[in-house]
Amino acid sequence: MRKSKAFLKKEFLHLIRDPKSLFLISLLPVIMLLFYGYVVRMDVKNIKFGVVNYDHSQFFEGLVSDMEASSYFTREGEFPSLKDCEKWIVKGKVDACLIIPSNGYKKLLTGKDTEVLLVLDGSDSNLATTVANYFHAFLAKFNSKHMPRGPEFRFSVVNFFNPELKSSHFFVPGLAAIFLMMICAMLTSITIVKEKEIGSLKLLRLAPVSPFQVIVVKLLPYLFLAVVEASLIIAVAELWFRVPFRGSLLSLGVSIFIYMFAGLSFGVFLSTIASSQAIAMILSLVLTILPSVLLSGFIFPIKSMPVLLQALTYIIPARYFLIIIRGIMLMGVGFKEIYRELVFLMVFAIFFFVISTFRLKREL
Amino acid sequence: MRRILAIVKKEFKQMRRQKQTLLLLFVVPVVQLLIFGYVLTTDVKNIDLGIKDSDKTVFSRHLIDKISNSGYFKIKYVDTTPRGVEELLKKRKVDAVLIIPEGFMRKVLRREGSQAQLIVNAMDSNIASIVTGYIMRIFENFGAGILKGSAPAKVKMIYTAWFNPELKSVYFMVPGLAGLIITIICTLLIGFSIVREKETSTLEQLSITPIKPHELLIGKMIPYALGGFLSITLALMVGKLWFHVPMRGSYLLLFGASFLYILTALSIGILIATFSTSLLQVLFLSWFSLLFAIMLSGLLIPIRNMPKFIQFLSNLTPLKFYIKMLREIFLKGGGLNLMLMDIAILSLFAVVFVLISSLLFRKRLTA
Amino acid sequence: MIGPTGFIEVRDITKEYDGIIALKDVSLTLKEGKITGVIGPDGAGKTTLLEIITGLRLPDSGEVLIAGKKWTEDSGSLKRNLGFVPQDFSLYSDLTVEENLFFFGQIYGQKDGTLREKIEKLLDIANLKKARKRQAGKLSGGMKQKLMVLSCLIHEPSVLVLDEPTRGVDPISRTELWELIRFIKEQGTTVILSTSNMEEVSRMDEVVFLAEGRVLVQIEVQNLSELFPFKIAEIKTDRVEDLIEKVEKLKNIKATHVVGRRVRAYFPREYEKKVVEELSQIVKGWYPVSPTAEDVFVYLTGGFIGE
Amino acid sequence: MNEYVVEVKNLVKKFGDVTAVNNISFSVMKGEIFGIIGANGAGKTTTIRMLCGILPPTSGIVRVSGFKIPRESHKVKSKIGYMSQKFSLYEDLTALENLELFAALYGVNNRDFHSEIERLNQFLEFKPFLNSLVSSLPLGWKQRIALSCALLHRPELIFLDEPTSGVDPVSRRSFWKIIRKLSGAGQTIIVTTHYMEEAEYCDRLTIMHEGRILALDSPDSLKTSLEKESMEEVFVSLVGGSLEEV
Repeated sequence: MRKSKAFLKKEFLHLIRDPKSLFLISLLPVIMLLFYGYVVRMDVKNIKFGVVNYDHSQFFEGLVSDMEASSYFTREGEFPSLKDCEKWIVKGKVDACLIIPSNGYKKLLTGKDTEVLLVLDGSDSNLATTVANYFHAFLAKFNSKHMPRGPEFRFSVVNFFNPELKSSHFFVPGLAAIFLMMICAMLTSITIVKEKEIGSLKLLRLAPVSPFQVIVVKLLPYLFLAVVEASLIIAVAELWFRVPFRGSLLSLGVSIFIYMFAGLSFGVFLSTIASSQAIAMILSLVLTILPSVLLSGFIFPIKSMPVLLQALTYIIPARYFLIIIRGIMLMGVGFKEIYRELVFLMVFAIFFFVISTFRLKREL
Repeated sequence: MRRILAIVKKEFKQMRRQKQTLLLLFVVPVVQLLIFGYVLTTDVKNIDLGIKDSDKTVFSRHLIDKISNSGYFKIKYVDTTPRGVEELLKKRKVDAVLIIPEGFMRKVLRREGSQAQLIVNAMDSNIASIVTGYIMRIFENFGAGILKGSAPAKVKMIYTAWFNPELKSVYFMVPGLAGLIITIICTLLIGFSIVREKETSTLEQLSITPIKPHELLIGKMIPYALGGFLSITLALMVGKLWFHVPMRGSYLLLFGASFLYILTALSIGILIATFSTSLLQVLFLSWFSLLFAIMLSGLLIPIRNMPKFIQFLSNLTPLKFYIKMLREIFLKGGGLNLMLMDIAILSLFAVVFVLISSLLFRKRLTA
Repeated sequence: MIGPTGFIEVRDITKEYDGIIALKDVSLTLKEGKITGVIGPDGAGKTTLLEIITGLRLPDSGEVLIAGKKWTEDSGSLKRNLGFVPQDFSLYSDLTVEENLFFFGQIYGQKDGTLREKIEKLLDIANLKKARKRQAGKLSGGMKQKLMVLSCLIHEPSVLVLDEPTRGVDPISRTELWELIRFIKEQGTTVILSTSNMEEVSRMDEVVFLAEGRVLVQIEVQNLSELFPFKIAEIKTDRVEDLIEKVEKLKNIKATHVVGRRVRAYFPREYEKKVVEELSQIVKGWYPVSPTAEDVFVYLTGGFIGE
Repeated sequence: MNEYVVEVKNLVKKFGDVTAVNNISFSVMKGEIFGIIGANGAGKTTTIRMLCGILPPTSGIVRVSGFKIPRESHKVKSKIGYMSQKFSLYEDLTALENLELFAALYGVNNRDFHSEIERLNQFLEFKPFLNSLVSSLPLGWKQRIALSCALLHRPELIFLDEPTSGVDPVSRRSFWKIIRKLSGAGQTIIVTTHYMEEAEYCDRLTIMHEGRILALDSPDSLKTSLEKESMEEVFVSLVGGSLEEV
């Protein structure tokens, strides 16, 4: 116990003596959260479109001005023909061009459907898909508002958990998963390898302290740091981005704790294979942060990946934590729904903790 | 000239002996492209759709077949009320539930105004709107089929996507990723190589020989520029042959733009190396600049959605302009006249970064 | 507890790294309370030997006994009685002198009260009292080195092992370090240290010459010259090259070595008379000198045969 | 014979508030082995870097091979050779590839290169190792290759920065034998070291401390005038007088 206290004191002294890093470590994620909370947006606003209107009826003028009024679309200009608009599409000045056929309104009056053509810039496929969807939804609304009602084949939509379809609700809790992994895995592996580099780990090994003690005590300050970090991130999410919080704080706390334990254990494990701080950093980038961003479902849906990559996602802690944190915050789930994810994180954490204690004992 | 050549020869020999460099040059572009090409897609597939069919008519079954055949959904029949759906969503059994009420088809045909209900887990707003869009299209087509003349006239949409009619996101991603790969390779490799020379103090040894700082820099840049060209060629070959990304523009323009960008990326690498004394610092700084570039270059996230201030910031990353050009050359077959502005900006970046990095490098070398 | 003898026995140790032999059949017996130096150039296997003695590495074959105990049997008490200053050790540079010492004392389970007294004493001995509040990273090279030794002394080990403590240290700090080491020895501690600096041999009780992973010889320092079969004549001159040419022509001179403007001529003892005669014909003044540790080492590694 | 290869007058170098080299003056004669002795941070390396023309002095006059520094630094570079304590070779190149590189950098043409390799091989005997990777060579051989790289262009002046640390005594002796031969052939050698055994090998030396020169003479005269047995004692008595541990 005395020895552990000595250790703890030393680790905290390290943290305090380097106020610049401490500042960076604790505030950077919050700044990045604010930054990326705005940057990472998949919902599209201000779709720029051009119009080629061969119809000239008041009805279709109305359609165009309704579009503009919807806040999703911005009209960039009217063109006499598609050919005139072509250049704008190629240059990327407009995302889409709406072509309204001549006598379109007359056709409607005779009871026939009128087809308008939307020419999209498919080079940005994501954007094009979204634009098509938005326009579709817009038309449906427009029709029901302006056209006589008849037999319709319709469905109503209920958007559960995020009725306003705010993408920040989805991404902001996700960022927590990534920042926590970064702090836990990268910082611990680097600080332990640093002791390897300055040779003090050899002395610790010769001292009558067990590797278990060394690990636990090295981890504690970072655990503390991560807890502060997690609270800051949640606070920013709640107070700034107004992400709903529907679950219980207790279940979130427990989950974060287990997730951090998993990250820390993996960080220690990395430090037992890395021989220098640079290598520790590369390893933690490649083995923890990149997978946490790419393969966890943070932005890119796991379900759309090829089967092989999907299989790979099962060993990535962030995958499970994303399910947990989004579940708790947005869906209000409790332990009942997330216990399997928690068990996996526990197993992951204990597995690497045991392995690294073992490796530290043997190798150093 | 002889001295530049000597440095070039030396760098090539070192590259050949350093396995990790070769790995970075040859394997990383291919692997990265293969993995990212598949991962970095916002296409949504395999949506778990729960269906509660209380109608149980031929029509409703036909509708479900249509949905199932669309290729986007995995159908699960569930027995639930709208209230019970929440539980299903929470347990992640399904992503959305379509509830077809009793007598739905009959009522629709009799114009009694019944409607189905789609309940979506909208946590991921992007997925939610895509799912809604899919279902909407299916409903429209289906409705048009069965209601035929009896429905009122309305405005319908047909669309065509130029340059990428099937809206494959891989077409969009591959050129962007090629730009990213070049950034990683050029910036990191030259940064590493310079800092390694600092650490082993061979750089000091070089500074004592009659070689001039600019000769040293040119000598160092040539091999890595070639490496950059090689890896981008490799990446683009994978894109063309594996992902069948169309190449519609001119190769000359492609390599011209790449040349400008490689020059910029190498200069940034040199700049980072002049500020660093260890590999760790190089890594840290390049990771930071890379993150900035990835986020703000429009590689993944549309720049237009960002706040004005951040949109302005995005102009500071050269990668943005390079990726834009790559996409235009590849998919739109854009010619020189279309991208004069981008070329000008990229050239400006290249000149500025080359100047700054060589000035600082010279200063550090002689102090 | 380490027993009353405290001696260290190294038996037939062999260690390979990736097929390269670091140590080959090394056997040593080190006496209690003495300063033993392990001398050899870089790459001779010094660090490996010391790390095996301290239990940081396991040998491929052979064993180490400290006071009759093996590392594999009783590492707990051995650990408590051993201090080691690794070559690559460089303290926590962001902690102060005191904090470093406190930390190392505490992880050996020492109580704060006694620890404070001990630190006081050690700082006094090493003349570091005024620097106690300074961060270790801001100390001069020699002070850092002293602090490193202190931090390994804080738990009062009965065996202290130092790996190249004087590497890269200027003569003044080196003298101070040696004073510290001498003090430690006087406390009854057994000291083992390595160095590549042959000049330091005179400060040790016993030396082990190590080259290419093998022990060339283990001998008490006072008996060192007995190993050397040659006598040495030193001649001062302003024209070194001319003199060497002349001296090397003499039949019985086995080798020459130039230090500045002095030429040393090595000849077998039994030819002393003849050499004296021959030398007096070509030079005016010369005088005999005794062999240095470097001379002995060069002789043992076969350096004189080639010349 | 009294031709000065290096002349230094009132040389000062400041880094911000810190004065690394404080008003030093000395001259080195052609063919001399000149030592600069001092602890880490005494200003040895800074002085050498200024003499090499890679660090501009704050004030003072430096002349190397008749050229003014820093104005004519580029002319000086081809006249000097430099070998540092770390034997700054490319570890992942072979010995020969290292030699070729430095030959090209110094503008040694191909024919001269081969004859130069032959000449250097006569006393450095590195031929058996030419095609080995430097990383696989023992320290003593790295040292020889590094020296060869510094000698290829037949410099008038050779800087050796702690040239023998960690090298085995046999290699060290043959190394100094080579240095002596070079000096005998008229090449000037400037050595920095904090090893007192190396101090003894110098014709003349200066002892530096905190940027100042404390003494400048031949090792023997220093010992006689201070009545000390060894250079180590000379150093301790000179530097120790001005040194108080803080």
